[in-house]
Amino acid sequence: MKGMTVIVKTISSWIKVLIFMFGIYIVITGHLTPGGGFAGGIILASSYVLLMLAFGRKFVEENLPLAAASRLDCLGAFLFAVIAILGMVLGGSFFVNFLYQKYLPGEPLSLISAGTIPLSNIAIGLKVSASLFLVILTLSIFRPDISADKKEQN
Amino acid sequence: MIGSRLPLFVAIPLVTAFVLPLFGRKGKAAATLLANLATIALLVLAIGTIGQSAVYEIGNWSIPLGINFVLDGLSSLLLLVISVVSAAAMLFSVRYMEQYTAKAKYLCLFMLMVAGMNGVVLSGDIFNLFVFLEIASLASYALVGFGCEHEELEAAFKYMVLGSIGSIFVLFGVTLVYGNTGTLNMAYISKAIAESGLNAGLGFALALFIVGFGLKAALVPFHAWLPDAHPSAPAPISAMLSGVLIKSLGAYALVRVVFNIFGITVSIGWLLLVLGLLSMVAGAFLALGQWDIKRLMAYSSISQLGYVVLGIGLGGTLIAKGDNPAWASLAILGGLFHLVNHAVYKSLLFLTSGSVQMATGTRQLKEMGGLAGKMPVTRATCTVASASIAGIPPFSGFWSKLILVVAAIGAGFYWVAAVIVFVSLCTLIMYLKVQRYAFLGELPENLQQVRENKGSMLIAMIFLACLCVLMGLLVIVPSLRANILDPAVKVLMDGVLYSANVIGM
Amino acid sequence: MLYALCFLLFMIGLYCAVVKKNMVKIVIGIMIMEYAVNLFLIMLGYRVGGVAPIVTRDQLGSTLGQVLPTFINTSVDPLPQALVLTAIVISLGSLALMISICIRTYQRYGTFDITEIRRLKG
Amino acid sequence: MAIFYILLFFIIIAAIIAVETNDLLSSVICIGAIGFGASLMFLFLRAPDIAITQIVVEVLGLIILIRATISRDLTFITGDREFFGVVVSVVIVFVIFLAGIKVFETLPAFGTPVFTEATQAASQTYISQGLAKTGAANLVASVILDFRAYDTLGEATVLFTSIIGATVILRHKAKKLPEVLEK
Repeated sequence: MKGMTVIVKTISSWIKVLIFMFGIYIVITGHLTPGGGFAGGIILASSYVLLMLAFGRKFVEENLPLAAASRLDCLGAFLFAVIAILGMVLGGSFFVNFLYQKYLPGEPLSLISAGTIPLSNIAIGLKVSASLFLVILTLSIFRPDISADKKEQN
Repeated sequence: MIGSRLPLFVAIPLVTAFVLPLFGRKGKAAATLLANLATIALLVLAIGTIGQSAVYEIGNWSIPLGINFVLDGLSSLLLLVISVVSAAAMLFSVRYMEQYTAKAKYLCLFMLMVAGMNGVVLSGDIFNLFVFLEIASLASYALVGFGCEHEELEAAFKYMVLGSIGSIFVLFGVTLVYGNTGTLNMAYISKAIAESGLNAGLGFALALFIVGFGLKAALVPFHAWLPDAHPSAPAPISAMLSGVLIKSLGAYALVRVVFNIFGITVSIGWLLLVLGLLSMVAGAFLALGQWDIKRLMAYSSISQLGYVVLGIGLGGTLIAKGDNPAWASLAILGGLFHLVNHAVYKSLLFLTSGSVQMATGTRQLKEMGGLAGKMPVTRATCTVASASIAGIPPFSGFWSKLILVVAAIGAGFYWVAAVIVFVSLCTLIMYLKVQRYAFLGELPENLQQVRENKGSMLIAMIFLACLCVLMGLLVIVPSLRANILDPAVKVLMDGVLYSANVIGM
Repeated sequence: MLYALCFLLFMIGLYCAVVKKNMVKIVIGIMIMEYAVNLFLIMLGYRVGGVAPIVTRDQLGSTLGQVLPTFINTSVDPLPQALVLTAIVISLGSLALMISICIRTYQRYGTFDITEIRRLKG
Repeated sequence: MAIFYILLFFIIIAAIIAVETNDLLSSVICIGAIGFGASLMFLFLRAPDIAITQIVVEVLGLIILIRATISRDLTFITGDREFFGVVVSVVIVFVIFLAGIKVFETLPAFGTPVFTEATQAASQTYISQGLAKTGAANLVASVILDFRAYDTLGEATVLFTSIIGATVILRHKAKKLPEVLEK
């Protein structure tokens, strides 16, 4: 995959920023408006997919290598599990919303409210974006060499 | 206080799984060690749950607002079985999985599968049960195709399609239950059903659950995927799949839903009884004709799971009729004890088959022979497991089959007892065949260089073989039986009292 | 009636997954079944003339965290929506795994036709 | 009300085309149509969260599906399974469908959700006290990330599992050669 024409490349490099910002917005306001970690994470992933379609696979791989994406994936899942375990340590039970109940109740409908819910949204957004990017990248890297395999069969 | 430790059963394997892929190619030894430590920690924790019961409300939300863990006799029994088999299989994989690449990812998927099964067994919420069922299933689909050869991919695809259809049926059942009762907590569903009675919608949901979990358990009309999927997986995974996966995702979930949520009726009891009988007979006949050692064992798994479902179905029929609870509890005891036994000896058999396959490079019985001299430990453990599965007296399989036969005769189901004995004979024949063709007879020319495997593989096999010999004690020694098996039997005998127990605790 | 149409969609998916012999078609059948279940679940929570389960500023009561009865009496059920969110992501995950098995199988066998992918017998 | 029927008929027609067409690419495009129809339907059913998630999942799902079908030497498929088998399965599916239709009469009528009638339904509490108990204005977020956060952990794990599974299935070499093993 070599990528597309200059026009497409220029436009998509601009649009990419917009999509990325929009994804982050969806993630961090997930507890107030529709959206949340999953939708936002997929939007973040699709900004990279757009880059991949426009510039080709190589370009994206240089920016965010496979190994780094895999680490981000693990990190997101791990952070979410850590929030759960912190609930157990600080709040007395698995998944207690300890921030809201004990430390930081916040104003309803403001950005900083709802305790661990925005944090969980961020962790999930990170996890989902990294893992979906990883899937698309893995699927596009895989080039089946069918002819060689058929020869082997015969 | 056991209750506060319950989240660890899910948290430990999950966190281990999230960390494992971070180890690169160089950290392989550390990753293996970490995974082994995790399974051993789970085993220790599981031993701690013996004889206990608890309800744990996640996030401090009282049910039905939140999700809860329910630990009772049945889940404790299953937790114990899962952790014993996974510890042995993990130990076996240390050396065995050196043949394959991407070992860290293998360990990660293994831990995810364990987490999924523990989650299913502990969950007190029916949608949550579905979510964890999907985790364990997805991990097992990927593990079946781990070798990426023709047969493995074909088997993985077949397994994945049938498994996905099963999962969707379960999900559809969950939605119907929610639409009729307005709650997802198993105890509250049970309460609502007890109040309103079983209407058409709930009946259809029950049918969907039976088909969905039946597909996961590979009971006979739904068994098409098992004889392909189990042999294609790497040997420790075959041991996990046959040993615990079909039991925790299939049999356990089915029994939980039928007995504790919907309440057993005579017709459902008969349905389970017939499904069990069909699986027993069909599995045994199909196994007799096999020449592939792992495929033979896979068919025999269908047949053995049939015993479990038969015992529980027989007990359920008797409970629903209500005239002789003593025989009912004996039948259920036989079924559950057989579940434990089968988990141990079938995983041991698959591990020995993996050992043979690794040494000789083949799975075909016709290409083997005379391995007794070359591989003494594998031979000895395989003989113990074969004697156990065939029901030869001092070994564990004998006791569970004896209990089943006695319960069937006592309850007046003479023909069921006859079928049990007959299938037991077929099992004896098929494992004599394995012994005869694999370990006795002439050693073929090309296998002169064969050596016994070393290290962790042997430890895992010997550990399970010792259990096979000692398991009979579980029913003979009263104190063991009162702590391990009897609470599990009581959960099923109590039936829909489950909801009162959970809400009251 | 709407529920029955949803069930019809489910059965179309089941038919596709059972009868078709192309691997991608089978995957599509499973996807259709998932859509049907998701739609069905959301329909269960719908209320005639309802509002989305998101509290806005003019529905806040006077005391902290209190919600006006107009919201309580018109909001649709949030629980099925949470379940469907989970179910959608699960189906995306299983789609990714299924498609990668399909592609890998295609590489090995050179076909998507399951009647030609028959090495295992019995 | 009519909008639901129109959308659902649209979805069903798209599903029938997706099932019956012989061109895999058009089949995949029909799946896209189903997904966007479903997304619109979620919007009208007052589920904006699901609508957003459905639409973005649909885009990625289509990319994944098209990856499987495009640039293959045969996207056209011919023939079905044997005629007898098809007839039998159609009959079985139809019978289950007829048996199932009665089931939906036991559910509360469309538009009156079950939680308004059932006693002790959790949803009543979620709506009336969700904001006070968790502080999140979006009640769906409060359910998935606080009341039922454990489900969401499971869901994230499912995604994680499938990603690891996909990379495992698509790796280049699965088994080591015997010579490497000896070392």
